[in-house]
Amino acid sequence: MNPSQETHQQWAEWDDAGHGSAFDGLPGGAKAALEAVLMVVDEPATEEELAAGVGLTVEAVRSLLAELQRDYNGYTVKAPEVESASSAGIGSSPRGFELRNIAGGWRIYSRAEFAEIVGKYVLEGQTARLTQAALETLAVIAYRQPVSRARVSAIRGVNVDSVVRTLAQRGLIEDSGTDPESGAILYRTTSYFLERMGIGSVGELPQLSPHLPGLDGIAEFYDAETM
Amino acid sequence: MNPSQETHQQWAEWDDAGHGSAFDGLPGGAKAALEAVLMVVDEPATEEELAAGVGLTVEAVRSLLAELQRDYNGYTVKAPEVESASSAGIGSSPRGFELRNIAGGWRIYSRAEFAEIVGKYVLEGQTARLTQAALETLAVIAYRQPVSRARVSAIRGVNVDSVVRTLAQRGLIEDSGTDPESGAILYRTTSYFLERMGIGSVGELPQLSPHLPGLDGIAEFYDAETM
Amino acid sequence: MAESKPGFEVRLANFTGPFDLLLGLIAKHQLDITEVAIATVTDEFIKYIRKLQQLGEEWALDEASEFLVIAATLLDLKAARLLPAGEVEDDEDIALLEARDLLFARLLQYKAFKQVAGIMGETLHQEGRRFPRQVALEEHFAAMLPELVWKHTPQQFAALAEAALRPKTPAEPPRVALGHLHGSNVSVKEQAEVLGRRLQQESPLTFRSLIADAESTLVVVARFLALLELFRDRAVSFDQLSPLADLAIHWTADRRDWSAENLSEEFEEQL
Repeated sequence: MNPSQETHQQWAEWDDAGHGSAFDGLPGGAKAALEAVLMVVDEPATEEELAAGVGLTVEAVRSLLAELQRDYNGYTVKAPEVESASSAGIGSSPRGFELRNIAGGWRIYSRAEFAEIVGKYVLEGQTARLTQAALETLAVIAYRQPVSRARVSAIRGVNVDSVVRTLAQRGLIEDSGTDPESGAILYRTTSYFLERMGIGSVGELPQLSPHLPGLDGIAEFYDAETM
Repeated sequence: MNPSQETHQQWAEWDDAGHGSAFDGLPGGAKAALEAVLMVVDEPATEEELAAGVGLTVEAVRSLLAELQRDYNGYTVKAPEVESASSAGIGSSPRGFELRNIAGGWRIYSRAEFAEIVGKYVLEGQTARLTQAALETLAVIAYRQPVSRARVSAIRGVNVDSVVRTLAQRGLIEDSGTDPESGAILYRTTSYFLERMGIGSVGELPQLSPHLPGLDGIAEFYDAETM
Repeated sequence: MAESKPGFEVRLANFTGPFDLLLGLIAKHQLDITEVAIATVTDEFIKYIRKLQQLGEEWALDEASEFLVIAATLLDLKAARLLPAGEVEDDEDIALLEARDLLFARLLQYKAFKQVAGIMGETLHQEGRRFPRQVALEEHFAAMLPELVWKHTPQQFAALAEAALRPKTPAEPPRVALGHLHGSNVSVKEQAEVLGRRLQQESPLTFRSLIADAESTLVVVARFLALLELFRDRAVSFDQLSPLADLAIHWTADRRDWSAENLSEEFEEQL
């Protein structure tokens, strides 16, 4: 049983149980309803929010989201499956957009391949690249959060005040209270940061440890070619 | 000859003429490129704008738009046509969104049939009150208008993108053209704002202390040298 | 020196901190830290600062002070590395070794963050190619939004604006006043001229006699620095019979050729 069949079966069950009555006679059923809601979402929507909005269980919404994701990515269906596939709206070429699960929620994005064309229409939101100093500061905050400016400064060896201010203005980091001991403001990354990174949580950041060898690795410094 | 065949033939012609070269190897080709734009544009795009952006003739864009419209509305393909149809991504159930031409511009909207579900979702969690962040942002815009989001961010020290969107959605602020230098969208308060404040013009807002910094003192972050 | 190593300038032009520069230097010289001549690095740095001055650019106090941190760190590292392994005897040696390990640990940590910052930068760039659907709410939905509850008077609203517009951080970071460090302006070059005139009349003279009429400690310092400069220009030679004995200064330059104008320019500044 492939996942899409499973979903259809679940869907049939709700129909039988009357839960799907909201979609009776609506074109495309629950999947299309979910899709309609995704059209008005302006920040990642959680499965719970979507489930409440569409009136389905979280599990059902999750399966439908996975199915939509596959629809948009497009795939070829083998010959014997064509008939059922075409009626379910699958077996297609990739769409210009994709459905992604980011920062704990689902949202529709234009496909990266069309960045150049889409960029002409969406000038706002396009952001200048961060400087090396800003990136390094952001990295330290991301991996050491919540962290004070003083600690970031100590790790980077420079004053980071203005860079921290800019990162906050850009919405990549935010104030997360004060250190009980020193009273210093602590910073953490935002969900916008996760969105920009295309990840679900900071746990998905690349591991720092492979980049942080033991002291034995110090010899590398002397023959590292670029730094 | 049905309309979809006609479109495909035209499309093949542009390919031959090399006009479609920008999409060589891109999944979904020109149709997907167009779809990518339509999915993320805020203001409906005219056929001319789309043609310029995608690098096709207006006629070609018009055919592709018609094809997308049919794709989204879904239709059943007769048995003998199934095979070619499925490879072209047609022959599907209706999607939860539709492509509409409103006042000369094209944009993707949630499908009208799902208005009830979408409306319920939109209203969920909506409050009749503005958040503190929204109020402060509105205050800055009111006293420093016309002003870009970047400047408001610089003043407030946080990213204000979503708050500005909310204020615009609530009809309290509006687009007032672009900054000639940076090209950033400038915002001003609306007459609805004056109405809610119970004043006739922004000139009637209480004077602020004269020593508060104006906009000159605020370095806009994307032209600051550190970023 | 710097001319033959343009990479150093590039490195400095975008260096972001002592660790960054230290890593760069170690990498660039491909040397054990014990072989990095602090003097070489210092010369390179001074050349860089000069170049900035020639270009009419203000040279940042930040960079100069960071350089001091780097030089000190290099010296620490060097001192620690020069200790023969396995011959740790006293607490001082251990302290040096610990300082070394701490420095290495900090360097490693810095390097790790630098690497992940690179990865993050690339990810942000790639992700920036996807644009989220973030369109204005369709009008019929926007119309359904509950009527806004608005209970702010213009005065309350103005108070909000005042609070939002008031600067949150002091515009200028606190600065340590340096004014008190300057009793008066003393020029090394002027003092060099004084010394030059005196030594051309009578040579050798002891350092003690050359500073006998100095009106302040600053003048003593300036004359000492001037002598070092004169020595570098081969205008004088030194002679000391025994440790801590009086230093005798001999004038060795041709009296017609010599002029204080030829002194190296880093001492042009007033002390």
